[in-house]
Amino acid sequence: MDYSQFLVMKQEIGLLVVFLLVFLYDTFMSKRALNSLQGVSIIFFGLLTVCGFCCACPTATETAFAGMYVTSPVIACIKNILNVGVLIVLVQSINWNNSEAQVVRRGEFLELVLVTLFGMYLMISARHFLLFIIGLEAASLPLAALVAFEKNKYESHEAAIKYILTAVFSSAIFMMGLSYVYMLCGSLYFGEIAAQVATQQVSVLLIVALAFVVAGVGFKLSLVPFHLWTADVYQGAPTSVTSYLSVISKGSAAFAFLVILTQVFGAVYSQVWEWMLYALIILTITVGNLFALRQTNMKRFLAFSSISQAGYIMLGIVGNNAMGMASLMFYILVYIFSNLAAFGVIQSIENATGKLDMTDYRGLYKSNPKLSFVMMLAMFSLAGIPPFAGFFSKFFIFAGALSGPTSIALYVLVLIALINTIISLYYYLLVVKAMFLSNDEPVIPTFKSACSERIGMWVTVAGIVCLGIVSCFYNEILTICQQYGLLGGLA
Amino acid sequence: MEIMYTIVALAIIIFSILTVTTRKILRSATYLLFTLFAAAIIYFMMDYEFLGGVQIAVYAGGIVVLFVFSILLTTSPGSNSEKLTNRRVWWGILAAVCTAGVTGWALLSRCAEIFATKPAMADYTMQDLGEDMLSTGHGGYLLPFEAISVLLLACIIGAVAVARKR
Amino acid sequence: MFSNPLIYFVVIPVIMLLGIYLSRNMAQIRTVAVAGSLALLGLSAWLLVDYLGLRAAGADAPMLYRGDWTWFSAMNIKLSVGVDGISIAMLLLSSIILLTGSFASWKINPLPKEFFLWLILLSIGVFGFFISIDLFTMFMFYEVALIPMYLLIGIWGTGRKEYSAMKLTLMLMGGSAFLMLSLIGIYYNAGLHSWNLLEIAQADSIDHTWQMFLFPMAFVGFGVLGAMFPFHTWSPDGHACAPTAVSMLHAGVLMKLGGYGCFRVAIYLMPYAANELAWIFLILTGISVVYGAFSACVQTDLKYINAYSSVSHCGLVLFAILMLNTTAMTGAIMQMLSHGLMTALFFALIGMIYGRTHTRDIRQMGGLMKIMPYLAVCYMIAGFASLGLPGLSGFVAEMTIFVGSFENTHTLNRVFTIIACCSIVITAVYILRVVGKLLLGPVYDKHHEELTDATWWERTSTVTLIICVAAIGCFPNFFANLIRTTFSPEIFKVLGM
Amino acid sequence: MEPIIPILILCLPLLGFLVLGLLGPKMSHKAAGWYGVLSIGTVMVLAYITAITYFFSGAPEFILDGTRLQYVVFNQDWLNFYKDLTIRIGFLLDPISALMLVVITTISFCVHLYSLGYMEGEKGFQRYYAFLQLFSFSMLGLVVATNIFQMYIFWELVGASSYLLIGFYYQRPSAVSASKKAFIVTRFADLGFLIGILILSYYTGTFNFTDLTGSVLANGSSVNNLITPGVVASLKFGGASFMGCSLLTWALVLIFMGGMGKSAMLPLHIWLPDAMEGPTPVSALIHAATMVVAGVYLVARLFPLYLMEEAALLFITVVGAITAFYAAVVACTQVDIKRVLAFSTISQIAFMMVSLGVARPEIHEGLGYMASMFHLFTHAMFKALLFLGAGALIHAVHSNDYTAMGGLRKYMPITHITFLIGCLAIAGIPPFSGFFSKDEILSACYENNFIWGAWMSMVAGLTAFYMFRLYYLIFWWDEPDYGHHKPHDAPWPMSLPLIFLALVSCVAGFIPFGEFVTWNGEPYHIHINWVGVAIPSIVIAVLAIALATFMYRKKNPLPDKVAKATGALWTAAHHRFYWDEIYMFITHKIIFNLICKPIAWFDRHIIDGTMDGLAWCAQRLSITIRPLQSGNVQSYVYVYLFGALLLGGVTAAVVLL
Amino acid sequence: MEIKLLYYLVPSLIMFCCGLYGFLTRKNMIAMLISLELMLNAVDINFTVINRYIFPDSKEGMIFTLFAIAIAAAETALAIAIIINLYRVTKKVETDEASQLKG
Repeated sequence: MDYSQFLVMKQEIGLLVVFLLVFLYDTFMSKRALNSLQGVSIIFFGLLTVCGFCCACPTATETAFAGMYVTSPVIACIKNILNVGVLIVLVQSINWNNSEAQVVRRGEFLELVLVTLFGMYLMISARHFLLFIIGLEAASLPLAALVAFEKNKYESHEAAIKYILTAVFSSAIFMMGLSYVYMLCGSLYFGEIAAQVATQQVSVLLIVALAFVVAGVGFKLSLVPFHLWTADVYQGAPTSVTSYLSVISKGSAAFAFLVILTQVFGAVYSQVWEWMLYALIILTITVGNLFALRQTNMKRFLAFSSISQAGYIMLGIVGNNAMGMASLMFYILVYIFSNLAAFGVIQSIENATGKLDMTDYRGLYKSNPKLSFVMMLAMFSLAGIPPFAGFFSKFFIFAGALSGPTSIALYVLVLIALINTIISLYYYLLVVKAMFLSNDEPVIPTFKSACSERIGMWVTVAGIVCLGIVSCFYNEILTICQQYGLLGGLA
Repeated sequence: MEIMYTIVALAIIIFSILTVTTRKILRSATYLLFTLFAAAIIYFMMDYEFLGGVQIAVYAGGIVVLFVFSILLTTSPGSNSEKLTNRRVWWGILAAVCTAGVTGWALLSRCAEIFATKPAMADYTMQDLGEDMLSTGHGGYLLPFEAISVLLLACIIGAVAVARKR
Repeated sequence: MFSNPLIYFVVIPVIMLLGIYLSRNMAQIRTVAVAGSLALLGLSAWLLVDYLGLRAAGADAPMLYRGDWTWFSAMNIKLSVGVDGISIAMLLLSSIILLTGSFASWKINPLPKEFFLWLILLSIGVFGFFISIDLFTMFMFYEVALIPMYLLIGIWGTGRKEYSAMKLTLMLMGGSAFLMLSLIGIYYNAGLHSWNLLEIAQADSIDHTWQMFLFPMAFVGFGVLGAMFPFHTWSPDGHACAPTAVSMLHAGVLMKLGGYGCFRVAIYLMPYAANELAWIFLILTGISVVYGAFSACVQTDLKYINAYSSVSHCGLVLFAILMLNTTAMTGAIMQMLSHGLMTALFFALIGMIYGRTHTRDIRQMGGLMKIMPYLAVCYMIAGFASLGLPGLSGFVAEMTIFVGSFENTHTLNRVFTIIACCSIVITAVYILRVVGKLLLGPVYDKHHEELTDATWWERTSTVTLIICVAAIGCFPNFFANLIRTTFSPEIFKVLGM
Repeated sequence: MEPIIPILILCLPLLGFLVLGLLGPKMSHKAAGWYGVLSIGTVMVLAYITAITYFFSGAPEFILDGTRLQYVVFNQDWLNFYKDLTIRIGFLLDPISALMLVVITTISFCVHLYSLGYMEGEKGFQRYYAFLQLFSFSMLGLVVATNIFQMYIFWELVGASSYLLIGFYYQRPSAVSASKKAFIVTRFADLGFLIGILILSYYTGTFNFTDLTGSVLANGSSVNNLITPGVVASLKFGGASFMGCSLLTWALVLIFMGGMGKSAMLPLHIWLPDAMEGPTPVSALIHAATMVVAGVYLVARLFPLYLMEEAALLFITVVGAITAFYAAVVACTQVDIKRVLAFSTISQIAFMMVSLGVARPEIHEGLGYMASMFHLFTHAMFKALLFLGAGALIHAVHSNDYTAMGGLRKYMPITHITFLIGCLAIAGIPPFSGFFSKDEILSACYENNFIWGAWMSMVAGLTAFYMFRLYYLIFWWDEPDYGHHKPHDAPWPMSLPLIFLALVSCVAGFIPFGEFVTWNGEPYHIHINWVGVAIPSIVIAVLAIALATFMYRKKNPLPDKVAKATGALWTAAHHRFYWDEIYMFITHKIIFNLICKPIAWFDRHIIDGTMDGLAWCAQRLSITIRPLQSGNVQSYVYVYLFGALLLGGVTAAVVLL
Repeated sequence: MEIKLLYYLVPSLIMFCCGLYGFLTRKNMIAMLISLELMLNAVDINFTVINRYIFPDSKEGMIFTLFAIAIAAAETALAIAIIINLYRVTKKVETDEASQLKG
């Protein structure tokens, strides 16, 4: 009964403390003090983020609870990346939260965001499936409530229903798969399962169980064909929630996916899940792109874009090595900034004018040059155009995918992914086209976006511009990954 | 024991099917309750009395009641849901059969395990359970225990936020 | 880092970007643009002189002004710069065209500021590409150069600009998709943990089977930008719709990135596969040469004519590169220079004519020689350069290519050399067709008679280009030697030459 | 020899071009004209000095043991390809280049001077002189070329300046199309030339004439006019052959193709008649005296090589003979006096070609070669004379057609006399120069083969006939109504060149040409074979003139009757045997409509269509899979479930079965 | 007759598939949730019996079930809250109705 083990979980504890502080502040403070609720929470969370970078960062791989929980510089790093993303999301959401319909629920918003983040932390750090499931549920169930936050909008409710039903269904499938894994291995500790998988012969049961597990996590990551909820939910959810869903939730799931596949089923890499992954990646990228082609609602459009981005993220797992992992993390980091920049603009426009359709963006450059500039940078970064960060992340993710033993199949996979970048470039350029090329009179009048939104945009733009060119981010991530890796393997 | 098993197994199968086929939704909830009871009996048969108890208390006592309330809230009592179209039914059956087929095929690949017989088990008392729940070592579940409390709290907050009128 | 002169090819444009961003009116924008491009031109001219001096003093490294600054240390990606004669020639070309392009867009409208911002971003890509010898950096600059095209054509273009801009961007990006795969493949298969061109070339450690796989991708990747048949269709539409300066820069410099890349990356790093697979691309580029010329014969839009002509001429560049011998490659690089200058001249003139007559259809113009003799004479000179009149740049380049190509004794190469030679006749046909219809003959449209001749900035732009075209045409040996001395033996050691 | 004079010979015209071209618009007509005349005058003097120095100084670098040598005055590297394959810009002095220097500068000077009067007051006067200077520069560069590539360079430049000058009246559509035609046809021929050069240079490893033709440099080590065995071996290309002919034959024939284009040999002759759209002095300079003989000059330059391949020489002879006859026949039926002269030119050049083709040192010590060069020289003089005379006529009556002329002998005596001298010279009546050169050609033909001799004699008769037909129709025949402005002789700048050229035509035949110009540099003593060749040909010429006199001296219906009587033949000849129509058909119907247009269509619809089609496919596919996203959560779950099952099932099946 | 592990797994699988069928075919969202409970319960049974039969020495399966029940409860509560929320807006709890977001 060594309770000091909790101290290993510095980041989780810190997050919980922030959560509780916000919760208490929200519950007990006077109405006037509540006006500064968001500021206070952001300060708290900001402090936590800063701590995550300096004092809460482990210097080596540390485990707790008999290996049920693990943290390492790599894991701390991904958590920090998520923290930064959440911080931006929180900043961007200030204006929306202060809107009349939302103001009563802003406390809940903050709390739910923090608690889902806690869930994601658990997903990332868990080395036991029970803990993992709890993390997964903690990361998805409160999100359903968040999706339903836009009370006076029907779409929000529909989206929430779709989200929670598919989420629960997928967790049922996931747990079904898990039960068979348990049957094969007799344990739910990752390490023990991995040992068992390595010694046993590959059986149909393992493959089916693995498929179910992949489906369960793939759902969070919205891999095709487990993705169909994504677009509807992204469209229906409040924009702040959508941006949170699209980057943070996706980023954490991607890393968790990496952990599960490499740490638990690493032994059957080339026999089983490499091929599954190929199929999923090709499907995800292609189908996501094809759907994105003809979307006009900006949020829905970004939903499909994020699906295809998920496919690219998966390429980092294909490498099955530290290089791939580093690329994946870097990709997530860049993706967070790029996508949040796009959502920042969408949100700002939505809050000011309520317009969400791509046709409404026509001629935006004439009325709001700065917003359209940010949007353009975001689109370029998502499309992987240098010198913006997206280019670097894409390059490294491809390099990561190919860093393993060379095989033609891998090259073909990457080639397909690369060809898909052309389709994606097409639809990203559609947005640019609407904003810049259109000669129509702008639909959206000139307006001044809120201070918080502007801060958010500046930060994301700075990220888009700097993350790639300034090499230390990727260097640092790759060094950490190569040095520490995850628990066992992947070093 | 065998008789007990047969009854329970039949109950599970029959009530499961009834749960999803009956056109009265309230009955559906009721059949679910029976299924859950049957499951609880299995837990007892497995010598996990506490689990059986929890099953009855939480599922039967909590969840099903929740269902009944919500059903009463959203549907007029006694109304039948409209008949399902054949297409819908057959697709559902196809999906179920496929799942059963794939999973069954998978299960059959592991003959050694699935034809295992019930071995003896050391007594597992409530105290052991309590200690496991609070232990931090191998086979200890303190962390999940704490984590799920956060989850439940979050769900409460979420449900409150959703359910709030404005 | 800043002691290396090459870095200023990127620094100056960046400063220009800043300057233009801070500019308040058109005059300031022009000042910055012209001053910056003059600085670049001066820099490249100085570089040329200094380079020759160094070479004369016995510097025999394959690349001079080498500089390596680690960038992504974990991947061993560096910002490696270095130039040889070829790169210097290209830098010179780029800076000349940037300068003339700035003059050509003297009165750009609307959004002049944005226009110049994008134009200079494009030039950053171009300059960066030519000074880099690190595959990653090179590729990055390559892509930097591609994307501003979309906006430049889309916003300031004419005609079906949105369609063309999209098509151009997507096709070029398609090429670069292949390219990216190939570069990563080269990195891993060379097994050197280095992205440095020279090191990879020196080690020549890429497995032959892999070369056969990677070479076509690299060649197609760059070949798309070099308008290789059948990936050339972006060129007519894109050039036709682009604003003047963009057409100039794109056809004049950007298309050269293709040829340069094919040489620097595809052939230089994978000589074995180049030798084995050259025939495939020889056929394609040979077709490009004749096909582009034939297509140009029936076009009626001036820019389409010139675009197809570019397909033909750039086809010749790739064609010559594939001959895998020094002479032909020298010719290829000279053709790049020559085509860059004269096509820029063409597009500048077309832009100027279009700015006056508001049509590019040769059927609706005629007798411009009488109305705007200056522009007409310039157009004629450009035409003569294009059809390979001695004394202008086209001739020396084409002759070097033909002589070099004939050096290759394979029957296929010979046959395609002769087919490519035919292009000189077809070129004459379409050039003279345009000259005859557009410049000569009676004035077609009476309204045109009031039009004015070139303004001073237009004269500056065209005269600069004509002087360069004539300089190459009259003193080819200087350029040929500059280029030829660059082909250090190690390039050809595997080819057995 | 100091290179300064040769350099000046080349640079002064170039400088003239640049000065007149760039500063021309700022100059007055007079200044520009006189600048041009002075510039070319200086060049003429310098060229004479050079030629005289070469022929008469007797310096050992020019002549050794009675053999004239090739002397490279300077040879500057211009563009190096590989090894010794270098284009050089140099100045080669040898008998033929010295001859050409004289011819070109003389005619050019005459034309410059003549144009002062002819082009007076024309718009673009300065431009005209600039182009003339450019042409002179290019032509001089061509003849003094030290290597075949330099020749090709100037060859192209000559073509371009010809293009510019033909299209001088650029507002006239006919001039524009004529200039285009001239350029493209010669370009097509140059393609052959280029490929020939490529083949030749690849296998011999050199462009230099001195290496190719085996003559030696004066400062070289060996005095040897024969080709060294090594060169022979490399020239035979190790027996390499293509389609049954040796590569050397191919190379030579292809190179000759370039000559065919420039010298308007059948079937590449079609541009020359049209080229008469240019100002008449230009026709005199370019399309009669200088540029069109470049083909002859080219063959003469490479003559030792041609000697190695009888087949190539035979080809030249056949082409020349056919062309000579064809052009002579056509000339009999033309209305436009410049066209008549143009076809006459074609025919005469063909004479020179035939002469080269039949030249065999083993038969007659290179008589043919000498005769060809001799005829080149005399023809340049009298044909320039004829053209300039025609220019004076056109200047006077403002029409090109003889139908607008007639009886002009009264009004334009100087023109009349000089034109008559020209006609007598070309008809081969002694003592005019044409007689001597043509006689040598016929001798050479007869000595090679009687058939060639007879054939060419017949052509010579035709020549006399059509020239006098022209003469009579212009100066006699019937006088049309000239109105108030009676035609009168041209002003002195135009008359002076006429008189000068007429004098030259009278006396040039007495130059002992063989002493100066022979294929191997050794002197050849001309002796006229009076009985065998000269007398018969004089008789034929006189008979032909008599016939012409009978038919055309006075207005009579005979010509029309003859035309009716010969019917189809006359019409065909009048239409130049439909060559233009055939070319029109090939270029427009076949190349333009069957190649260019389909390619353009293919490009737009197939290639481009494929690219657009890919985009369309993506869009279609996108719409096709749209039902997947039906909005119903249960359908999502179906996809999810089947996805998971397939993922597991298929993987299991693939891995384990 | 000895009761084998399979004899428990088969009813649980049938239960799971029934839940699946219900989830896929029922129109009422609450009925769908009920079906989901069947699926989750099937998983619970699986864990329990597998634990008891194959790994009697560890408690992992059983404890997993314990937690799963808690999770299921949380899920159900939240789902029902959302359904009722939707019901308040549209007065409908049919999935076919809630399919306006699509494409």
